[in-house]
Amino acid sequence: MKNRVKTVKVDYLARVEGEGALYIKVKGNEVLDVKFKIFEAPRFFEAFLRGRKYYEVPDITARICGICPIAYQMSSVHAFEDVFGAKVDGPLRELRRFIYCGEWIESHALHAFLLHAPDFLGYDDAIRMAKDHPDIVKKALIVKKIGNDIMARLGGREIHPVSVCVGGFYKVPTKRQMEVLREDLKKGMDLSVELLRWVADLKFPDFEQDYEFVSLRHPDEYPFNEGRIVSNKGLDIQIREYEDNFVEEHIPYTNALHSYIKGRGSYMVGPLARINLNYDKLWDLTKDTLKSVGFKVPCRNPFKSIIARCAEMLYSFEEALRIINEYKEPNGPRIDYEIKAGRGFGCTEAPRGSLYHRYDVAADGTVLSAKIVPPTAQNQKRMEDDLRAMAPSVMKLPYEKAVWRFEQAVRNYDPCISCATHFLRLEVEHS
Amino acid sequence: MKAKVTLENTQTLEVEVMRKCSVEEVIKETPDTYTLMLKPLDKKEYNFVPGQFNMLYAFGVGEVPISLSGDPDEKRLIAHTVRIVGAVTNALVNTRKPGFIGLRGPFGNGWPLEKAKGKDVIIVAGGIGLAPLRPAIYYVLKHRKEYGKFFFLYGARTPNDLLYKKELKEWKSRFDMDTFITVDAGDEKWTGNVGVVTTLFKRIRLDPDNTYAFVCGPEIMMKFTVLELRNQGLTDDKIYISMERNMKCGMGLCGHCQFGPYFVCKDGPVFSMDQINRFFGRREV
Amino acid sequence: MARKIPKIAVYKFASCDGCQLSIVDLEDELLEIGQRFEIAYFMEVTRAVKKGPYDVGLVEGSISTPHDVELIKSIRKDCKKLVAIGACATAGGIQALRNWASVEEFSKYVYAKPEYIQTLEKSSPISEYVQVDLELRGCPVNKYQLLEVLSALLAGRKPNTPTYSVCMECKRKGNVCVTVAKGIPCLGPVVQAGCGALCPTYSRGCYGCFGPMESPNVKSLASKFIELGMDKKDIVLMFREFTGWSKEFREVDRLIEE
Amino acid sequence: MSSQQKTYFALDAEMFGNIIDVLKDLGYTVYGPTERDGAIVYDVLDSAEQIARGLYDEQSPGRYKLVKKNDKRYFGYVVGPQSPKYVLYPPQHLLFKVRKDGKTFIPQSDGKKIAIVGLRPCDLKAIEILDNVLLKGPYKESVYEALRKDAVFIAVNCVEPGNNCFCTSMNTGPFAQSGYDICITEFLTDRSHVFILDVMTNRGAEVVNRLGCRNATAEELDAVSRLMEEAKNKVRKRLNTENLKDDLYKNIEHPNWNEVGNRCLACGNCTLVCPTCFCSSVFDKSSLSMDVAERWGLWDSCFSIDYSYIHGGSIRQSIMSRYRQWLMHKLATWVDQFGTFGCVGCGRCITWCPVGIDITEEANRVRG
Ligand SMILES: Cc1cc2nc3c(=O)[nH]c(=O)nc-3n(C[C@H](O)[C@H](O)[C@H](O)COP(=O)(O)OP(=O)(O)OC[C@H]3O[C@@H](n4cnc5c(N)ncnc54)[C@H](O)[C@@H]3O)c2cc1C
Ligand code: SF4
Ligand code: SF4
Ligand code: SF4
Repeated sequence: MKNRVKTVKVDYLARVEGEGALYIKVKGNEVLDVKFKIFEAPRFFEAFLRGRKYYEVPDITARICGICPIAYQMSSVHAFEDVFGAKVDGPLRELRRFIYCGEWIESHALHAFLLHAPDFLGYDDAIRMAKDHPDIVKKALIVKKIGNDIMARLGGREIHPVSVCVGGFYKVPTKRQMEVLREDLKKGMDLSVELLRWVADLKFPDFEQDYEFVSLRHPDEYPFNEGRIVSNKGLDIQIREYEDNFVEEHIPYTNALHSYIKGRGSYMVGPLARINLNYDKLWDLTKDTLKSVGFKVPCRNPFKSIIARCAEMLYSFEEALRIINEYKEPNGPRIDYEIKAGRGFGCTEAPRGSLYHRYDVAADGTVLSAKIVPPTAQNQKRMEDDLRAMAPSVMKLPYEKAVWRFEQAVRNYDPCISCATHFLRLEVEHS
Repeated sequence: MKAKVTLENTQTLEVEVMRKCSVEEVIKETPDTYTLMLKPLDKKEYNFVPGQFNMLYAFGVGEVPISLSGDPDEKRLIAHTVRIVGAVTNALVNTRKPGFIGLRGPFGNGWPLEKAKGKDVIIVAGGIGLAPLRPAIYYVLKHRKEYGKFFFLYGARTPNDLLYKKELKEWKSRFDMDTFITVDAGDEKWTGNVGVVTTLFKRIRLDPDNTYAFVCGPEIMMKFTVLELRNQGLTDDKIYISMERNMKCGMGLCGHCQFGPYFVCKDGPVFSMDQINRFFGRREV
Repeated sequence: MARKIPKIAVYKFASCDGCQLSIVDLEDELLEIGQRFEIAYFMEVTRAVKKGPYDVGLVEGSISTPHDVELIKSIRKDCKKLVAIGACATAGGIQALRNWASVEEFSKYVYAKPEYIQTLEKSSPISEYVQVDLELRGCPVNKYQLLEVLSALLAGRKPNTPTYSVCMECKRKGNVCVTVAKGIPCLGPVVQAGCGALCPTYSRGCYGCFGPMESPNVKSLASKFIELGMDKKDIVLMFREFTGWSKEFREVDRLIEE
Repeated sequence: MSSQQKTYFALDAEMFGNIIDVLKDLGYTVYGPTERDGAIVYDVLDSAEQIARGLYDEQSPGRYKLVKKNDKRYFGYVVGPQSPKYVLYPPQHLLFKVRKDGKTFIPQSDGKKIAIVGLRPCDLKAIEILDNVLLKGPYKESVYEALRKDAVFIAVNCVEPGNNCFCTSMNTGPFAQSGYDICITEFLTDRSHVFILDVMTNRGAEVVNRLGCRNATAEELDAVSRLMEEAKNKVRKRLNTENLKDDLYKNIEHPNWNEVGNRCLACGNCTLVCPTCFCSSVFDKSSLSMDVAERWGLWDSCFSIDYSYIHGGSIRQSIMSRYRQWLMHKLATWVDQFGTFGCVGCGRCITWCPVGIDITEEANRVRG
């Protein structure tokens, strides 16, 4: 009786972006099998990027993911600027951080309150949760809306905005247009403090792992677009060295690859990793609020990623307000650059973690090859490791609760499955 | 340039812009066509001449032109016969109290019933085209002595699609008018004529110098009817047809109903053939 | 008039999630949508699943695997009204770029073990497999159009989703035409309105994410682009982006050569 | 410029800004020509500083280009993509709101009085034509009426007509004949830069009085007359309007309609930049709760399929027939409807047609 084989199977994982499934098999304390499957259809992005013009790439790669289009646009424009030797600085660089703030706010608010929080309180979804906690859901929606508003102001729309391009933007806002956002941002900042306090009060399962956290790190700022790739276990490399240090493993049952660090193993990217590695670069209000709720780094409980997410949301408001304060209208919407042949690398911090792009370009700006490694692919191995580690104890819970807990553990990572399947060399099992 | 308006900073609209009506009665004419009896809630009298139409508004759905199909002497209830073809007509037919229908009108010119006095009259209708002609029939019958011979030709797709069945029976039984009815396709019970409405012209002889013709129906039906009338010697100045075009305002301001130099809503919908023969029947005008 | 609350289901095929996310991006209306509709199936938002039949199904994504084909057929049976949302569902999406290449070659390039790849030759719009009641264009859909579809559904109205050109919106907005004033190639004249003429507003040419307008004169516009000094090859690339597989844009290469 | 008993005023260029200030003082929202995204567009002016000075436009079919010169001329360009229609008959406007119980609300006029500075003679004529269409029939267009009612027009005579202008053919320019409150001629030489003001109405006089202008000298008036005579000769594009209407009616089935139908994009640009095209449509909205509904008006165009839709299909399916509707309306049926052409020869439709279709050429081809 005691050593009966128990399995948990979730055919369609809800409240994640894309289509995934879960399969866990346990016998007593022995975990027989853990699979986090991604069965989203392959979309061949790298293949059809070949032959396209470099200036089309930010628009095309944005379509890998509707939740974090800015991340795809940013990683790709930085990669091409790397090829062309162009350096975007001053107000244009600030605007890029600004629009990224919008994406973090929007994405973090979405995940924390509409996708993840219902888990902690036992609701199927946020709309049902809103019946009992209208205040929180409404506040989160307001915050989310402000994030979307930033994107829409700068880029025309919140999903697949149209203004980002190599060298800068197609059009930049005037000082006046930026100012218009100020009141909303202040309001969003206040609400974020409340929301952060609220999530910090949730009940977190006791679960810690010795993670290797990976993210960008920049000497002067909390990382968005630039920096070195570092970890808490001694990794410290340039973006262009990414492929020398990270490898991807073919796993037969999933449409996504498992990344690991050469010679070591799985690792975690995303808000929790970022905050653990860059806590010192947060602005004061975020730090103070974290302190007041007793959040300390390093934090090794993945369920608390929701706190990290809300802290980054708050930070993004602080940062966005700083940018508005200091904004000077740039001389032109984009800098001049010379198109030339070469290879370029870009890595930026998508809401879910580091997003790596590499391109080869011909002299006329035609793309020759492309490689894209999204955060969810990087986290996938780590997610399974988490599931494996918690399986024996979770399996002791009643079946429904166990299923829910496993799902929640996956949602800790805010996996974006649409992203995860759109990269190189994925494998689908013939049934 | 977008005006942000809330209910509070606006003022009440004058009733002549849109009169609120309740639906007092819904009469099923055919499986898809219903006659709505509307009562203006402002209780003001409503006057119109046969051939005119109203713009009817269904709450939150839209507004469409619908002919007046009732007796012009009936001032209390306003009749419209509506065929359900899309969203607005569907919503109109399904409006029940306490819901309302918004009414603007009457618009348009109407049939030249005065001009035709002392003359013979032939009315030719196809399908729902009978709706704007029914008031004209009522009128002629009510002033029967002021007109000469009175022919009425009516065609529908099937016996089931015939409108106003009770009145058709009455009109057929009258000796002071010649009523001919046909259907494109009969059923087992149908003993009347079968064929398109133009086939009925074999059965009549018109006095070309002394006859006014009023025609309404699908454009293709009107085209062939006009040919038959000309065949019988009628000149274009005596042939009147009612045109149909897209309409948004009914007041000649939106432009949609243009037909050559005319705005169907305010210069029509009734036109004499000599007004429009240059454009009528031409492709895509 | 206590109408019954319509049951709504949201499905996903090959896509970026952006169109269904647009529903969640209706922050001001989301909770009310939850009241006016019974959200019976919407995996991205809820774990709860209610059985069909549904009054409306919103379908995102293109059909690109054999499994998709089976699924969309059963979805069609489950939904009284089926609305295809977004460029993927209405034109095959960006992933339809494979449709001009050999999938085999693509698989070889992308996958280590191409023989494992289970996918169709083409990425196709929903309407290629089942009858669709309404198509909502855009990559992604415009969330206000989405809202209009939902409220029109409740009101029994025909949704206001115009099929004329982007230029109409562009001009109404008071934009300066980028093609005429700056010589920037813009697909606006042959592309369907709905986005609010976004790209020209941001000083760039429309790249066609709402797909062909009601009567697109692709050939005439392509000759304009040639006159502006564009390469024929680049013109083809321009039409072949997010809605390139739409019927009207599919054969742009042939039209240019004529 | 005829000068019988009429006083003309002169205003030195440095003082020009006062016009804007005076208008603002009198409570007007002042619209004027400013530069945006490479073209001259109407925008609300806080001061004359915003007026696009030293800019000239080069126009040809399907092309528009602003050129900067090093002078301080205020009105060196002719017409841009927007016409006064944009201000007086906004592209999208709320018509009414209605509650479920039938209580109806219309937006209240905010009492805003509009002044437009820098209108060209052709635009004045276009407003006259719009008045004719929207206000003089059995019904009035209330949105237009409210904005139009108290509007003040400060027009500018064209001393340098554009390449696509054919106002002399339509008898609408290059100098204003009527419809303005004040009409300005800008006079710029190496030595002087003045504006000669012709005042037509009391409202215009009210403005001029506050400006404190001097009377124009005889030499100045002479010089202006010469300028305007020259301007007339500079309008090179022509459309022969003699028998035009009848010629077009006769040629409803001319093969050229198909030819131009192959080039026309049916994008609608021509109709939306046209200062007289008045067609509009409506759309209905309702709240999710179904408590309130709204009806909005917005500019439409005879180039859209829905425009002629009736149950069963649109009347004008082919692009050819839609182009024909447009041209025939402008140059033939309009005459029967309203007694004038629907075209003022401003050339906007030629410039802003992405493929450069030229109404004057097409009209000539069809009648030829
Ligand atoms: C002068 C006149 C009198 C009419 N009288 C009657 C009548 O007595 N009874 C009757 O059943 N029908 C009549 N019609 C036709 C009626 O207006 C259309 O059937 C109706 O507009 C269809 O609207 P819908 O939304 O239900 O259908 P849809 O086909 O969904 O139409 C969509 C929209 O297109 C426009 N539209 C469609 N068809 C027409 C049309 N034929 N005329 C004008 N606009 C149209 C409307 O704005 C409508 O909302 C008349 C039309 C005209 C012009
Ligand atoms: S910019 Fe593009 S959409 Fe706008 S009017 Fe020009 S061609 Fe049309
Ligand atoms: S030309 Fe066309 S859009 Fe312009 S007023 Fe005439 S019908 Fe309307
Ligand atoms: S004439 Fe030119 S501007 Fe007008 S609809 Fe045709 S292509 Fe567009």
